[in-house]
Amino acid sequence: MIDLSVNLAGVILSNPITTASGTFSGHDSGEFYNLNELGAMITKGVANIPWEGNNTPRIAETYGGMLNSVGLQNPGIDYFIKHELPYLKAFDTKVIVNVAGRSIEDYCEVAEKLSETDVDMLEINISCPNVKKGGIGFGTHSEMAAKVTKEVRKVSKKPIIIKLTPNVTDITEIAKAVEAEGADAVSLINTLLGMKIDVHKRRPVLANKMGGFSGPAIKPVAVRMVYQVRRAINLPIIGLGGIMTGEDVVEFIMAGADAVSVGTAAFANPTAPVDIKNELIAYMERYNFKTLQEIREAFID
Amino acid sequence: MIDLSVNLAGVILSNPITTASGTFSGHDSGEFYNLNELGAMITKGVANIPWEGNNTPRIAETYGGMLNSVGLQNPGIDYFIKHELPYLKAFDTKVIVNVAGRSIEDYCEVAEKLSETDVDMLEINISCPNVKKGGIGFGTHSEMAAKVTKEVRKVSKKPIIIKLTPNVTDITEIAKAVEAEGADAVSLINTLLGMKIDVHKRRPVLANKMGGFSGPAIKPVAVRMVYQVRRAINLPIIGLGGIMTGEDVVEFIMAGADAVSVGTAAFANPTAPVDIKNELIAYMERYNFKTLQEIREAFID
Amino acid sequence: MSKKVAEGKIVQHTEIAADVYRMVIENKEVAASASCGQFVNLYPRAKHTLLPRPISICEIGEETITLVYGVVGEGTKEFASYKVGETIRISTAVGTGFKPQNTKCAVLVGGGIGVPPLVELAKQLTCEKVAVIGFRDEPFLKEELEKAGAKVYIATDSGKAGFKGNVIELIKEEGIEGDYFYSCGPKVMLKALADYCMAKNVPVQVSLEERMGCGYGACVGCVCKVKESTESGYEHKKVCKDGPVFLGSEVIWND
Amino acid sequence: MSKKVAEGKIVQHTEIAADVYRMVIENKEVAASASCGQFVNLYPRAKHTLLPRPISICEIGEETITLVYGVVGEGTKEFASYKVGETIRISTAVGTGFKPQNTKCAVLVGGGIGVPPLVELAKQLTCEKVAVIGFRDEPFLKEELEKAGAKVYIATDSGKAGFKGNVIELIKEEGIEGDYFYSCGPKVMLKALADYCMAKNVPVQVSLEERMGCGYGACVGCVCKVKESTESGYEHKKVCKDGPVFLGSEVIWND
Ligand SMILES: Cc1cc2nc3c(=O)[nH]c(=O)nc-3n(C[C@H](O)[C@H](O)[C@H](O)COP(=O)(O)OP(=O)(O)OC[C@H]3O[C@@H](n4cnc5c(N)ncnc54)[C@H](O)[C@@H]3O)c2cc1C
Ligand SMILES: Cc1cc2nc3c(=O)[nH]c(=O)nc-3n(C[C@H](O)[C@H](O)[C@H](O)COP(=O)(O)OP(=O)(O)OC[C@H]3O[C@@H](n4cnc5c(N)ncnc54)[C@H](O)[C@@H]3O)c2cc1C
Ligand SMILES: Cc1cc2nc3c(=O)[nH]c(=O)nc-3n(C[C@H](O)[C@H](O)[C@H](O)COP(=O)(O)O)c2cc1C
Ligand SMILES: Cc1cc2nc3c(=O)[nH]c(=O)nc-3n(C[C@H](O)[C@H](O)[C@H](O)COP(=O)(O)O)c2cc1C
Ligand code: FES
Ligand code: FES
Repeated sequence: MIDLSVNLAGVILSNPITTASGTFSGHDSGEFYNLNELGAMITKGVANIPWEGNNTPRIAETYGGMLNSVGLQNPGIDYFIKHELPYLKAFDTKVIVNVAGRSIEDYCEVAEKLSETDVDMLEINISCPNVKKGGIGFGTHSEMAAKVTKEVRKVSKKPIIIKLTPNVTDITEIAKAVEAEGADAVSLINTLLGMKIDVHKRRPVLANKMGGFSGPAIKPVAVRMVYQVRRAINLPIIGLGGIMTGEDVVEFIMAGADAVSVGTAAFANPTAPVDIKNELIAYMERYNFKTLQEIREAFID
Repeated sequence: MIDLSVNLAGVILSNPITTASGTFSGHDSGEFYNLNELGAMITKGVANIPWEGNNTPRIAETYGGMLNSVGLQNPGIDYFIKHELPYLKAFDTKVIVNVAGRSIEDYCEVAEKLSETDVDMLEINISCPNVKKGGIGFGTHSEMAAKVTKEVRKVSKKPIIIKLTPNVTDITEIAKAVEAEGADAVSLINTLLGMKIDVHKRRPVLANKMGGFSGPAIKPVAVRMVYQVRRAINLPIIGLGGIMTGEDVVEFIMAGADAVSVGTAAFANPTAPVDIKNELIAYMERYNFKTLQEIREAFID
Repeated sequence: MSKKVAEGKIVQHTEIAADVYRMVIENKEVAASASCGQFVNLYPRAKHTLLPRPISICEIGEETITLVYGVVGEGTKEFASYKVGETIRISTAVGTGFKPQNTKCAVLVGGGIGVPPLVELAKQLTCEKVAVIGFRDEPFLKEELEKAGAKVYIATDSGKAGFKGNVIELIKEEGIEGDYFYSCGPKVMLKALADYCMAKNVPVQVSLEERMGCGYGACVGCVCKVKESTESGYEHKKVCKDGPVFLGSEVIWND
Repeated sequence: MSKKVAEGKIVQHTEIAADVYRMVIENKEVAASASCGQFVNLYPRAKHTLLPRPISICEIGEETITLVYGVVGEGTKEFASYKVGETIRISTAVGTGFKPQNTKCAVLVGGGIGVPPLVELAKQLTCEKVAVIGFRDEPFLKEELEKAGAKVYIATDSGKAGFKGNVIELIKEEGIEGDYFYSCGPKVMLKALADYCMAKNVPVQVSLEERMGCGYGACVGCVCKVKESTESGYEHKKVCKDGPVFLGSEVIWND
């Protein structure tokens, strides 16, 4: 019997497949597959107040990837807790709420409010490249990353995952800083910062000019960073960035991830999270792996 | 009549197409197309003494891209000047020599020796991720980048292009630092740092584990960085990273590049530099552009 | 779990104008899911093109749907290469389509590659109907609209066929009147028509286009601004789910 | 400018063993450029797979070349789907191949998907020749080697056909002798054979495999270590240009 379970800072996921923040909606993704199949649902970023997000176009396709500049459009934490959370909690899987903020106080306010609910974990997004104030700034400087972690850790009654940005010179430095301040886990990577120009219209494709770059194109960067961070800190890692297949999941696990998130893949194929989970099981059966830990240990570094 | 010429720090290229360092060999690329078609040939990195490079495998394919860990294998500057340069100089195009080093002294020694030859420009690679000593370290810290630039500038009688790495939090900071110390131009981007794991062999594909990530997958990062650097400094820019088509060249020019380099594309198609040049001309004819400057000015920021 | 991506069988595929193709796809589930003004997502097989291509449903049959699409980029170029008998990756119908109102006289206004969804709409409207359709150069779907009982007026930018000019000009020129408008086409046209209808005080349903990430409501990539009594005076609604069809009067156009 | 990438026409394409295909490609220039032990680069059309796939030349005809390849990953899977009549993107021949030496008795040692280049070599060697070929399970190209005049010995790991064991064991078992060896196959086999030949003091030409970037000498991705009187005792030589064939005695194996 294969055991896919994962212990993420004390929270037990039935399997390592989670949904990357911003690429999943309970209602809409749930039209395509049974949400109970997921190890956890990670929600779109939620802030203390409603955010309108950026102007359109917000999406551009690139070679093997895509750009988005959604800009964390969200209805605010109060609406979320009242109207969206109950729906999610009805499923037999874990709920991880992705938290957005423009200031440390913003993050803390959301974390405090969520602490009074039955969500399982918080994922603190200090790395979104699509908001002008805060966001990216927190994730690219160790001191700021440490500070956010410290303050949110103080007020949160839930385990906190800090989501790291790849747009830095040395990601291990940031990872160490958030570990030192009490993060319970880290997730990486958020999107790279990218840009596309329409040479016929002669302007950037995105209204916001630059956007977050995701999809299979970026996987080599993500695997590298998970590998580096695994060797720098002891916290559990959620690995993501370009996962399209079960073998991609194995790649992240071998690099050092405890769980993974599937993002852009769910645009190319709405049932990707479940298909990928089944491919992971097929890989494990083929090589007779019984647990994820065995996969990790099979890696020859 | 279309005028494709480019003035790069006083050196006039007949057209903007150059060959990305490490993806071109005069003898071998010249088997596929007429080298005189190029705006300039940029050579593989050359160091003061011969370097053996890394163990194999040195190459891995990724989704829309590739990794390499060649590690700057090269025969050393003396051999280069004696045996390779005369061959290159026989062509009616410019010669730009890419310079590798493990210390500032290394760079200076090569620059001094090349100053006594008839090469047209030097491209100082402070950004190769594949060498342990130096290389990447110089490119990721403004002070070090500035220092290399300053010292090489002192000894070089040729214009120097500083080649920047994308593996940094803020590339404009590095660009400004090298501009301040007398760089004549910058080229960007070098490869991203990436990794791939073979889940069947259960080990990294590259003997060196991590490698330089190039190809069309990375283009959105390259375009974004050229766009950012163009708005931060006044030096000429050679833009590169994932160029596969003539329209990709236009994208870089609109983002702010003066010239471009074609790298990985020449692996997927050995005549890529010439094909891309012809596609650029076709684009210009279609929209009635007469010069590259007109393309740049047509961009609506 | 009411939605899925299926393999549809291509049973007809013809070029009906320069670079404009009509594809009839057989798949019971897809056909059963469809209503007028909705769209489907087509998934290219080439792995370097990841995102779905949204295409409006032009006609709905028992076991088939008909799409009409223009070749503009890599995805539609790939689709155009498919042969009859091959399969295509296609989603069941998505979005909120037209709400046919059987008023006295409906006016259907289409521009270029926005004309297709008007065909199924025309078929479902039992009232009197007029179609005013504009093209750059070469008209298509005229017969289909006529077969659906619409009186068809054509405008082309080049003047090659029908009226030389745009659809709004043609409407004014011909004095076309109606008590309900429906429209699909380029944003500039939709905006002009919405303004025109607003001035005339006739309702208009408009079908919008926007770049999509997921195509099914998960990514919030495809929004448009709809008037709302919020602080900013609007709310971002999803074109792929709340739309593509909105009331012209509620859309905020200028951004 | 003596090299090019051309469109070759596939005139035969058959599966000759499980997941092993024989493809005959018609293109005058490619055929004219080829010599034994060289390889060609095949270029997948799928855009997410960028790099050329090096495949040894198995046989050279007037206007055709024959390749035999195993399906191992995305590129070879794509090639396997090509039908007779379709074209394939193929380079003219590259690399430095076997140098046939007409000694008294040549021994050709091949392992699995390394057997193909031995066929053309056997055809060109006019001396006595023995082929010792090993497979995991299922042999192929036996008839072709026999037709080229070689006495063929077969080994399989599974023992399903011929001798159960590897080629070196088979050579010892059968007491196969020769005054010149040629080989292509997995590195472990080549190394063992080179050691064996060294001990016997017979020359051996070995064809190496390495991951390639360009496949034509530009990127220095595909090197192997060849003994040289440098400081380190070796030099990195390009498998795609200086090789794939080297003298067994000059290759440094252990890394
Ligand atoms: C609701 C809706 C209905 C549509 N119905 C039709 C129809 O019936 N017939 C038809 O010909 N076209 C229709 N379109 C436009 C059609 O989606 C695009 O022409 C198509 O996606 C272009 O794909 P491509 O790969 O050829 O172009 P590329 O430029 O290569 O596409 C790159 C990316 O941009 C997106 N994109 C490009 N153009 C558009 C566009 N105009 N709108 C939205 N996304 C775009 C693509 O989906 C893809 O993600 C509709 C669009 C929407 C939003
Ligand atoms: C000189 C030479 C001659 C060869 N001759 C033959 C032959 O005659 N018949 C045959 O079946 N195979 C031969 N091979 C091996 C063949 O190149 C690989 O099996 C093939 O490239 C795999 O491609 P893929 O896309 O199916 O695999 P993937 O694993 O998807 O390929 C990914 C990348 O790895 C490279 N790669 C994978 N396996 C190998 C390998 N063993 N050697 C080198 N590169 C590899 C691919 O070229 C590609 O760049 C030869 C290799 C070399 C170097
Ligand atoms: C449309 C879109 C919206 C996103 N929104 C968020 C978000 O709200 N919060 C967040 O932390 N990450 C967000 N991300 C980043 C993803 O969670 C993920 O880190 C990234 O896309 C890389 O994974 P992928 O390549 O599998 O998509 C978003 C990504 C996309 C494509
Ligand atoms: C095989 C290989 C070798 C390279 N060697 C060098 C080098 O010696 N010096 C250097 O500055 N850049 C080197 N590069 C980086 C390229 O010049 C270029 O910056 C990078 O590949 C991005 O461009 P591309 O996507 O068009 O390949 C190398 C790249 C590749 C793929
Ligand atoms: S395209 Fe993703 S929500 Fe509409
Ligand atoms: S593969 Fe590029 S030099 Fe051999």
